[in-house]
This record gives sequence, structure tokens and C-alpha cells, in this order.
Amino acid sequence: SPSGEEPAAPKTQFSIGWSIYAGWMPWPYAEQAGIVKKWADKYGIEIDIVQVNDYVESVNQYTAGQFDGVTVANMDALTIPAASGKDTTALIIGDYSNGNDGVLLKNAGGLADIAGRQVNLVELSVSHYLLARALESGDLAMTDVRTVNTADADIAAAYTSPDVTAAVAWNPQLLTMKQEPGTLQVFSSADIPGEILDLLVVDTATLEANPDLGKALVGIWYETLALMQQDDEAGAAARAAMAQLAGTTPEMFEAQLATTHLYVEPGQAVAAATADALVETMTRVRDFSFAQGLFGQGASSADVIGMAFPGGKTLGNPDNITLRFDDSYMRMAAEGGV
Amino acid sequence: MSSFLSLRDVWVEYGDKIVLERVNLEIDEGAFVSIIGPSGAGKSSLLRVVLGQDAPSRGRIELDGMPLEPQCDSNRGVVFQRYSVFPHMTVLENTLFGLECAQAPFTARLFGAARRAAVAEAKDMLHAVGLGDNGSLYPAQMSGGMQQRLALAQALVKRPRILLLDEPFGALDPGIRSDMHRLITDLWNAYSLTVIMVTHDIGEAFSLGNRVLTLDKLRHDPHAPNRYGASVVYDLPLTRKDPPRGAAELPAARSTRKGKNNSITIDKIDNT
Amino acid sequence: MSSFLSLRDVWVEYGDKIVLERVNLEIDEGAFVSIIGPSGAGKSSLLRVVLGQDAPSRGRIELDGMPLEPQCDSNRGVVFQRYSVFPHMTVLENTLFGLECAQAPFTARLFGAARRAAVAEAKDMLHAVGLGDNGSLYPAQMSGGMQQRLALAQALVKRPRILLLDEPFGALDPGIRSDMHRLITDLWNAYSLTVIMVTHDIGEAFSLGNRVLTLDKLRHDPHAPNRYGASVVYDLPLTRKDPPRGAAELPAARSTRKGKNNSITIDKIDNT
Amino acid sequence: MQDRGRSVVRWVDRRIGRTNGLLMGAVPILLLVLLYLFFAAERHAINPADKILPLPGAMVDAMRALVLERDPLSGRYLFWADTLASLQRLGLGLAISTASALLVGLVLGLLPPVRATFGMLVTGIAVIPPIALLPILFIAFGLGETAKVALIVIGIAPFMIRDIAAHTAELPREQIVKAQTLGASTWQLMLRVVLPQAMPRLFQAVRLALGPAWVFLISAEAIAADIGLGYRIFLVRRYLAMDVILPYVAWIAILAALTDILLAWSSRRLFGWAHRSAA
Amino acid sequence: MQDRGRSVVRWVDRRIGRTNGLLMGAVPILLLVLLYLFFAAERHAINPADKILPLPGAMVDAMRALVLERDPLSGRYLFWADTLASLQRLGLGLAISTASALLVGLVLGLLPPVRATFGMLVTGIAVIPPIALLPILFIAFGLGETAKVALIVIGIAPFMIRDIAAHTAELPREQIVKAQTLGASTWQLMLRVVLPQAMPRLFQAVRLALGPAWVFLISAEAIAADIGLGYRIFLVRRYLAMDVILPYVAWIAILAALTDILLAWSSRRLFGWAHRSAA
Ligand SMILES: Nc1ncnc2c1ncn2[C@@H]1O[C@H](COP(=O)(O)OP(=O)(O)OP(=O)(O)O)[C@@H](O)[C@H]1O
Ligand SMILES: Nc1ncnc2c1ncn2[C@@H]1O[C@H](COP(=O)(O)OP(=O)(O)OP(=O)(O)O)[C@@H](O)[C@H]1O
Ligand SMILES: [Mg+2]
Ligand SMILES: [Mg+2]
Repeated sequence: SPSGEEPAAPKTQFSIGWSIYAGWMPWPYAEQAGIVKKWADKYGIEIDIVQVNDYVESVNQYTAGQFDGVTVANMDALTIPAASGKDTTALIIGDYSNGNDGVLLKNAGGLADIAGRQVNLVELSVSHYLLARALESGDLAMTDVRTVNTADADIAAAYTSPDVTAAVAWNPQLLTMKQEPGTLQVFSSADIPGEILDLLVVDTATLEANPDLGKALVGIWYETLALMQQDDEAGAAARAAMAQLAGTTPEMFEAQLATTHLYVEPGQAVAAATADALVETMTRVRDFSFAQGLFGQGASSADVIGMAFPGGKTLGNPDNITLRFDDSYMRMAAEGGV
Repeated sequence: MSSFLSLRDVWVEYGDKIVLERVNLEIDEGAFVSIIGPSGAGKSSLLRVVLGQDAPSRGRIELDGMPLEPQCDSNRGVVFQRYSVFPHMTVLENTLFGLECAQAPFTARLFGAARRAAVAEAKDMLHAVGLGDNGSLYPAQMSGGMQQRLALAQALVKRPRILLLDEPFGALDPGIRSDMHRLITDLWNAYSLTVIMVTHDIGEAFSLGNRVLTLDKLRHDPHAPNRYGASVVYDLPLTRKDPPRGAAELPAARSTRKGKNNSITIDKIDNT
Repeated sequence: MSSFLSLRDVWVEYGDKIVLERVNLEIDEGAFVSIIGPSGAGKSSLLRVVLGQDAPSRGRIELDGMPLEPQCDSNRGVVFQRYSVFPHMTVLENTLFGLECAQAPFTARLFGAARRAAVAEAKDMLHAVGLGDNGSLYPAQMSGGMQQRLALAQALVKRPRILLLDEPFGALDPGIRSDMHRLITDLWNAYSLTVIMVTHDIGEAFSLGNRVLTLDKLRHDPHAPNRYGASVVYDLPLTRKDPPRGAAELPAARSTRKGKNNSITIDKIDNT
Repeated sequence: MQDRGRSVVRWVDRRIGRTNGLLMGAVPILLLVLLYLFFAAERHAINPADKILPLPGAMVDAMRALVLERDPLSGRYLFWADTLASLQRLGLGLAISTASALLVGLVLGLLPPVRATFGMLVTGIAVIPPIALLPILFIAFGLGETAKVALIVIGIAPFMIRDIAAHTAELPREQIVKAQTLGASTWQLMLRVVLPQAMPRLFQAVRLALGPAWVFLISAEAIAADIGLGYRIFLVRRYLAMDVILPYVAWIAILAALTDILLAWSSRRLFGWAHRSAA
Repeated sequence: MQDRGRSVVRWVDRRIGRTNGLLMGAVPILLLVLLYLFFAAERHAINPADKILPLPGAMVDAMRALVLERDPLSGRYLFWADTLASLQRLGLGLAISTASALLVGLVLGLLPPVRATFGMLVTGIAVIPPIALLPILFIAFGLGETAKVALIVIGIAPFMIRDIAAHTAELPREQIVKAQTLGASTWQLMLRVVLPQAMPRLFQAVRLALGPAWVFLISAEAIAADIGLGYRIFLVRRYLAMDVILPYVAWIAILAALTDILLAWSSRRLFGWAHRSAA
């Protein structure tokens, strides 16, 4: 570990932060349904699932040490905790966005019409990344648009204003915004499958000192996923409960799930974690982040932050690895080892 | 001729405290009425009702035969017992204000020649009350007596038809006090003013007024001190050889009226 | 014996306005000093300096031979010209406050027997100033004169060694006024008080005091009215056949001291 | 000159009775409601699915479940649970702010050395927008109730302290001097002269702080909470569910207005001396 | 009884000179800075890459680029461009709020019928947290500069109006009556008696409103903006760049404190009559 940190002492109480997003709703549901308690009891620990209404704040709080783990997108895991020197392990690759993020234009014929417009989006987020990829695909440059930072909580309302003619957003806001008359989705994460990943990350030192935490978390996750995938009453009830927790209707929630590619089986997640595509994706994300200054003022190249992948592959500075994709716990789940 | 100002069965109450009860009063135009009475009798309350600041809880007040609206205008000038000058205006501005209101309805400020004329008038009045040197002071920078004199100058410069004075000279030393007596008498003579003045100085009451009213409680219940209010217990018209009134005779008036209180007739009246 | 209160070359200035200049004064313990002078002369300013509320801009004040800190304590009671009663306390609470401060350092409130005793004392004092019936009123519900009497009761109930009075009786009618004169004279005799009183009533100044000071400007420059301040222009010790002092002789004192101002000697002094 | 014959009382001099006052006060609010209905109807004429300005029927439907039905997951009546949680936080925040405004405000206002030392600091804190410090706040106070209450306190207490201090410093010097001549120590002066006279102002300050207090409460709940009026508003805002947001906001306004009226009424009851005497 | 011999001046009676006051005021601020440095150093001892409490060096580095170097994309000095944009919005919002506080506040305070009719409405608006109603604000004001200024105005104007109205209603009735006896019409009364006496209070109200105004400005800039101090703070919050946030917050505090001092000083200069006479 990079900083000569003393390994964290074993402990029995853990807290995991989460925020509302279709791909993360299994966590609060598992808590309410008693699945969390069941697994925690099995390993003799306690796990607190804590909701944070504001996504950025939940990641910040994890970085500041208030949580042992947090639900986060791959890009933000890199630019917030990892760039802050917090050694972080991606324990679970839950899903990739398969249309949950989209670029919307009003009164447009296609992506080319975005040129010269003012685009409202959460700057420096995955939306920004998606916009960059969209522009790239249309042979446009970032300088062809003007971005306006818009809070994710307000972007749906902001989009109803005639002032806004272009926006990038994610679900559930995206669904709401698509209903605005005259709206066309010109690009979405479905066009770049596998690049926007939704993870559960935990503090590396804590995980090393408490492997039981990792086992319990994957146990919870895959049991819940299995339950919600069931095509019966129990599965429908679980999905309805998640919709309710997200403050929406079952129909809307199903619509969001449809654009979320969940790695339902642990095996699929392991495959995603070990694929070369992951390294490629993270390279892209990292270059984008560095270009946007997300590694902080001190960063002189995209290589300052190191990432480790399953099988000993690394990216960037191997002496400063702060983001680790770890497939071992998912693999345990796949092999029934938890 | 019906009287100028008349109070018919006027009561003033604060909550269940009766301050004035059954006050009946007819005041002629041009009268100088002095009001005396013990502290707390209701003298200031009576003035407030006549001024229109407060409405009587019962009874009627008529001015020139018209019922009096409970509101104030420039026909009735006033000097309150507590300082009522404007704290944000200098002495000169305080005195000018009345003139500016009359002449500049929209801006309430004068400029150029009109201002110079008004300033001259205000300064004359300030000299008359002994504040000639203090035009640029703010009220907070003045002594208690000086503030009271300013309030007087402010009221007098408007030449009101009725002037209500609540202990205007209480805080003045004898020298300036007799100057002020002269000033008020002159103005009274010159402008056919009607003056109602509350004072604690019986000598002043009799030497200035041509009618002296005494306010006091007619009945008193020691177990319920608030049950009975005060009323007019003595009404003393002072008959004197008054000089003929008019602005032309101002210098004469000054010497004739000063310090005279001969041939007084006193009638004890029952106000009930 | 060095004098009780001494002012040595005291100046009071507000900005570049000189209010008092070169005031030298020695006041004996037990004196009753009346201060008169024109409005705005600086009488209230002088009292404020002696009270310790304001520090003189130059000069020194000594009490009992010790330099006077510019701060106030219960040795010096005061009645201000403007109302200084506490608006949030009833008449009774206002009067009790001084007693509560002395007896309950922490809560400043009394309970049970101690409170009953204090209430009795306060009520006696309120009766003496003619406010016996008004214990439950708030200051805003009282007339100007009643507020002034309350301020007096508040100060007197503490039996201070020095009592500073700024026109305490200005707003009172003659009846209550002579009652108050009697009260203050009695207290002065009974408690060997030192009293400094500002008044505009020359008769009051001479009948109550055993020394009368006149404050006025010695020089006046009409083009720079602020250049010169006032000082003591007359200092009149009044020599009378005083009765021997003492609480025991209180009833006697009451009749002997009333309304006497015979055998006065007047010396014009030059204060420079 | 003024014409004396007119019988119209000047507006300055009009006194309005209690019932009349309530009626007149209701008029502009009713007008606003009508204006809203007009715009809402107009928008719905163009787009029947409009979510921004929902019609009353939609609001009633949306609220019915929250108000009258138990949430199957938590077993709570969400609307009432939200209200309770928010009021608790608000009450605690207001109580702490009020207490510190009294303590610190009085001392700052009365004692010049203390004012010189801490006045600048209080001003500094008062003008720092606490929203900008949210990350630090949550780190310092955790994500629990403490942080939410702390945001309210940090948001409104400095303002209240400054108000009370300024008011205390304006007490006529004559009163302080008079109390000292009556033998009052600084403590007694504070307790019996300054404190009681600051109380009506304190009530006024709390009334003025109510608006900002709600703002901070909602901001805090927007970021980290799982229950509360502000949480619900921000939760459903993702779906632009104005049919829930508007009733919630109206409810907040009613709660705040009731608090305001209650405070005004208590102040009049408790500190009659400080309000215009009832003539 | 009191001992008369002591030479210690009571705290109530101490007067603090100008220079001394500044020095004393600096002490607790310095202490706070030291406290911060201590904690920051401690955190860095554990994790040298800590971003939560950056050391002064990191802040200087981070700020240097923003303050001294042109942004390659926009060609602007970002720090100064942010400051200018925010100050413009704030200034406009404060100006509009102040003007409306004067106009509405005076009329509400002076004319009882108007107070009866609109007092309740103003209270209602004052207590509604504007950030809860953002969607409606977006419709009414769009997303541009207007909306940001409007949020500030809606946030602080009702509070200022209520303050001025309350203060106006407290004017001694004697003064109103006196002015009327001097022939003043309601308009003249307003212009020459009520307005000038409300001015010092207005300055005080603006000072008190500065804190909330910054809060609303930053909230507005957090919602939708591409420049401004609040924009930058919320943008870099994305990657926990406290080395930018803290200097920005300090800068806001300095700007706000300067405004505060300037307002206090102008009020003393312009309305000498309203402040304690310089003895
Ligand atoms: N606002 C009020 N509320 C209740 N009572 C009041 C109020 N104002 C005056 N009073 C009562 O009315 C009575 C008369 O007061 P007023 O001021 O008219 O007396 P006054 O004759 O002018 O006395 P003074 O000579 O002392 O000025 C007093 O007993 C006073 O307590
Ligand atoms: N705060 C102040 N600032 C400037 N000048 C002041 C201030 N206070 C008093 N003065 C001036 O000091 C002078 C003396 O005032 P003071 O109140 O001592 O007079 P006084 O003799 O008590 O008069 P009165 O008999 O009218 O009460 C006055 O000319 C007044 O203008
Ligand atoms: Mg009176
Ligand atoms: Mg005086």
C-alpha cells in the first residue's frame, strides 16, 4: 500500500453509503428485506446501509472516511477517492449503463445539430464523458458546444425551461426529460456499452483486514439480484419495493432496469472484470479525466494515478496504485464460496 | 354663534382604566385656555383627544360645528410633553420642515429663493426661542430644554389656528421662560390663535391664559382607583381689559398684556 | 478636613464644542447644592461627570480624596432629566430592583419573607411619591410626571450617599411638588445625604439647597458660539440656623426646614 | 391648504380590526391561488400531461397515499413521518440558535471588550455561506441528525447573535447607568435589565430566521437524509413530481406561518410592555 | 457593599479604541487558522495525499493557476472572472431587494390597511423556502442570469421587507402626529420623516441579509451556471478539491466582510444622528 499506512485493525461494524440509481436499488431493498442482516450475522459483523440523497456527497463522504464503502460509477471512483490518494477496491461490478445515460436535444434532426448549442449537464461527471464520446462519434470537438453545469437534482426541471435546448442526464431524470415534447435522444450509453460501469467500492485496507466484509457484501448482492430477477410474484414484489424506495412507480422502474445491463450472475461480472475491454475503458476514462483536470492541479500526466486489474495488469504509475479492480470476491460468489 | 371647539360628554379610557369622564367644554375662537391639575389627572390625554391623535372612547368633539375626525392636520399645532422633534433632522431642518411641506407638495424640499425665504423665516423663529446659534445641531446633541424649544419653534413657524401645548416651558430657566411667554402672547394676539396649554406653574396659567381649567377626579374610590376618571372641576374665565386684537398692534400688545392678572372672576362649576 | 467631592479644572467637550471649562468645585459631605443656569449651559453634563457616566475631557474629580473612576455604583443615586425607568418592569418592580440587587447577588430576585419586607419598603416609598395606587402599571402607561416620580422613588429607596437630581420636580403640579420637597428634605436630614440638584425653579433652588451654584458662560463669542464653555459664575452658600441633624429629629426637621430661605449671603466669585 | 370637509380618514390613521384584517389578508393569497389555477389550466389545455403545474385533482391523488396510507415497506405514514422528522430537526436547530443568540448576543452587546474580540469572528462566520462548507460540515458532524441540526445552527445563529448584540448595544446608556447606581453588578444588569428587554427582539429575530432555517433544513435534507420534508421534495424532484412538491411546499409554508403567528402572539402576550399599548 | 478602592474598570464600562479593537478582533481568527493548520498537519501525517484539509502550500499551488494564469479554453483569468460574475449577480440581487424592501416595507409599515392586506402574503413568501420551488422559478425566469438574481431577491427581499415594515411601524406615534400637524401629507411624511429614519435600519438589514444573499447566490450558481464563485466551488466539489474550495470560501468571507465593514462605515458617515454621539 502506497503511504506506509498501518493496516486497518479488524472490526465488526461497517457502513456502506448509497444513493438513488436504478442499478443500486438492490442495496436498500436488501436491507429492508433482511438479506443484509442475514449475511452480516453469518459472518458475525454489522453492516449499515446508509442513504445519501446527493450522489457526489456520498462519494465525498466515503473519501473523507465516513463510509467503508460506497456505490459509485467507474469514472468517479477514479477521480474522487483514487485521485485523493484513498486506496480503493472495486469489489462488485454491478452493471453497465445501457441507455441509462443519454444526450437529449430539442427540435433537432440528429446529433450534428448539437454544434453551437449550450449543453446543460453535470460537468465532470459520467455525463460529461458521455458527451465527449458523443461528440467524438459525430466528429465534433468539445469546443463546438458550451457546457453549463447543472445540478442533477434540478436538471429535469431545468430541461422544461425554453432556455435549455440540449442536455445530458442519467436516469431517472432522463426518463422524465424524454417526455418533454420535441425531445430527441441523439446518443446514449447504449452506443458505448460497457464504458459506464456502476460499482460497489470499499476501502482497500479495511477489506484486507476484514475479508468477511467482502464475502458478506457479495453474498448480499447476488442473493438480492437473483431474487429480483425472478419472473414470479416474489420477484415482482421485490422490484416494486425498489421502485418505491426510489420514489417512483413500478412501470418507470422497470423502464430504467431495461436500460441497465445488470451482471446478474457473478460469473458475468468476473468476466467483465477480467476482460481487456475494462483496461481499454479505464484508459479512455482516465485520459478524459486528466484532460478535464480531474486529477487535481498537481497531476502532470494521466499516469500519476495507478490502477490495478485482475491478473496483475496495471495502468499508470505502478507505485501509486489507488484503484484496484478485484474479481476475487465475485469469483468466490460464482464458485459458491461465500 | 356656536362655539369654536366643543367637547360633548367626552370619555377617555385605557382598557378598564377610566382617565377622563363626562368632559363637557365649549371653547371660543381666540381663547387662551390654561389647563392645570395633578400629575396623572389626564391633561395630556385631553390634549391628545382634541388634537385628534386619539379618539375619545365615548362622546363627541366638534370643531367649527363639524365633527372632528381622529386625525391631525396643520390647523392644529402641538408641542408634546415628550420630545417630538425629528431626530434625523438638524435644528434648522426641523424648523423648515413645516414650511417645506406647505410649499413643495411633491418633494417637500425647497430650493433657491423659496428656500432662502423659508430659511430666513425659520431662523427668525429659532432666534425667538433662543436657538439662533444652534441651527446645525441634531436633537441628540441638545439639552432637554433646547429640544423643547425646538419643538415650539417647529409648531409656531406654521402659524396654526389652534395651538396645543403640553408643559412647553417646564424645562426652561426663568430668563428664557419669560421670553417665551412674551413670544407666545405676541403670536396669540397677532394671529388670533386659539391656545390650549397644560402647565404645572399656576402663575403661568393665570398670567398667560384668559381661561383656566382644572382637571381632577370628582370621586375617588381608594379600593378601585381606576373606577373614576377626572373631569373639569374648576372653569375660571379671567376677565381683563383686553387690548383690541390685531397684528398692527403687536408692539403695543407686548407691553399691555405682560404679567397682568387683575380682576379675575372665579366660578366653581359642577361638570356633571 | 479635605472636602468630600472635589472637581479640579474640569472640562467637558463634545467634539469641538466646549460645554464646561475650568470648573473648580469643592463640595462638603452633607451639602445640598442647587444648580441653576440657562438651558443648554451644561448642568446635565456636569451631573453626568460627577456621576461617573462620562469622563471629563480634562481635569480631575475626587471623591473622599480618591480619584473617581468613570463608572457608577450604588453610592451615587440619580434621577435623570429624561426618563430612566425600566420600561419592562412595573412600577413596583422598578422600585424593588435596587433592593433585590443588594440582597440577592445571584438571582437579583427576592422570595418569601425577604420579598415581603422589600415590597413593603418599596410600597412605602411609592406612597411617599404619590404612586401608591399604581404599583402594577408599566411606565408606558403613565404620565410624564408619574414616570419622573417613579425614577425618584427608585433612587431614594437605595438611600445613596450622594443623590444627583436633574430637574426632578419639573413635571409635577404644585401640590405633589411640595410633598416631594418635604420628602427630599426629610431624607437629606435623616441620612446625611449629599444632594446635587439641577432645577429651573429659583425658589426651589433657594428653599431646598444650602448652597446655590449658577452655571453660565463667562465669555461669549457670537461668531464662534462653541469656543467658550460655561463655568460656575455664582457660588452662593446659604447660611441659616440649621437644626441639628439626625434621624431622631425627623418630625422636628420637617417643620423647621420648610420654606425657609432667610439670611442668605451672596458672593460673586470669579472662577478663572 | 387641506380641505377640512372630507370625511375620508387618511390611510396612515386607519385602524384595522381583527376580523377585517384576516379577511383582507386572505384576499391576495386567494388571488394567487386563482392565478395559479389559471396558468395550470392553460398549460393543461396545451399539454394534458403537463407535470410542472399540476391541477388540484392530481395533487390530491398524489398526496392521498402519502397522508392516509401506511407505507408498506416502513409501516409509516410517510407524510407525517416526514413532518415529524423535519420539525424535530428544525426545532432543535432553532432552540440551539436561540439559546446561543441570547448568551453570546447579550455578552457581545453589553461588554465592549468581548465585542472587540469576537465581533469580527461572528461577522466572519455570519457571512460565510455554510452551503459552500457542506463537505466539511458532514465530515465534522457525520451524516446523522447532528449535521443537519448543525447546518441550521451555523446558518442562522450568527445572524441572530448579531441582531441581538446590535439591539443590546443600542440600549440607552441612561438605563445601564441607572441600574449601576441601583447597585446592579454586571451579572444582575444582564439578568434583569438587558435580558428581559432583549426578549421581544429575540422573538422577532426567531421570526425573521424562520425562513432561512427552513432553507438550511431543506438543503441539509436534500443531501443526506432518508426522511423529512426536504428529502421527499428532492427525492421526487427527479421525476418532476410537482403534484407532491407543491403540496409539500404549501405545507411547509403553513407550518412556518403558524410558527410565525404563534411567536408573534406569544411575544404580545409575554411582553405587553414592548408592544403598542392597546388603546 | 461594594469596595470603592478597586481600580478595575468594569467590563460594561470599558471603551475599546480603534487599533486595539482590530488587534483583539484578529486574535480568535488567528487562533482558528492555527487550529486548522494543526488538524491539517495531523491528517497529512497519516495520509500525505489527504484532500480534505489541504496544507497552505497546496492551496497556493491550486490557486496560482486560477488567479494568475489565463484559462486555455476560455482565455479568462478564472478566479477573477468568477468573482466578477458573482459580484454582479449579488449586487443586482441586493439592489433589487433593497429597493423593494424600502418601497414595500415603508408602505406596509406606515399604512395599516396595506399591512392588513399584504402582511400575511409577505410573511407567507418569506417563510417558503425558495429552493423548494425551483422548477416553478425555472419556468418563470428561465435559467440565465435573471433566474439567479431572482433567487437572491426571492430569498432575501421578504425578510428585508418585514424588517423595514416592523421598524417603520415602531416609529413613535408622536412623530407621525407632529408631522401631520406641520401639514405633511402621507407622501411627504413617507419621504421626509419615515424614509430617512428607515435608512440606518435598511443598512443594518442589508448587512444581516448579506449572509443569506451569498447562500442563495451560491445555491443558484450550483444549480446552473458556467461561471461564478459558487459554480467553481460546486464544480470542484466533484473531485473534493478542498485546496480550491477553501480559498474560495475564504475569499467569499473576505468579500462579504469588506461589504459589511463598508456598509457599517457608510451608515455611520451618512446617518450620524442615528449612532451614538462620539463623546
Ligand atoms: N397608554 C396608556 N395605557 C394605560 N394608561 C395610560 C396610558 N397613557 C396614560 N395612561 C393613564 O392615564 C392617566 C392620565 O395620563 P396623562 O398623561 O393624561 O396625565 P397628565 O395629566 O398629563 O399627567 P402629567 O402632569 O404627569 O403629565 C394616567 O393615570 C396614566 O396612568
Ligand atoms: N451628545 C452631545 N453631543 C454634542 N453636544 C452635546 C451633547 N450633549 C449635550 N451637548 C451640548 O452640551 C450643552 C450642554 O448640555 P446639557 O444637557 O448639559 O445642558 P443643560 O444645562 O442640562 O440644559 P437644560 O436645562 O436644557 O437641560 C448643550 O449646548 C448641548 O448642545
Ligand atoms: Mg402629561
Ligand atoms: Mg439638562
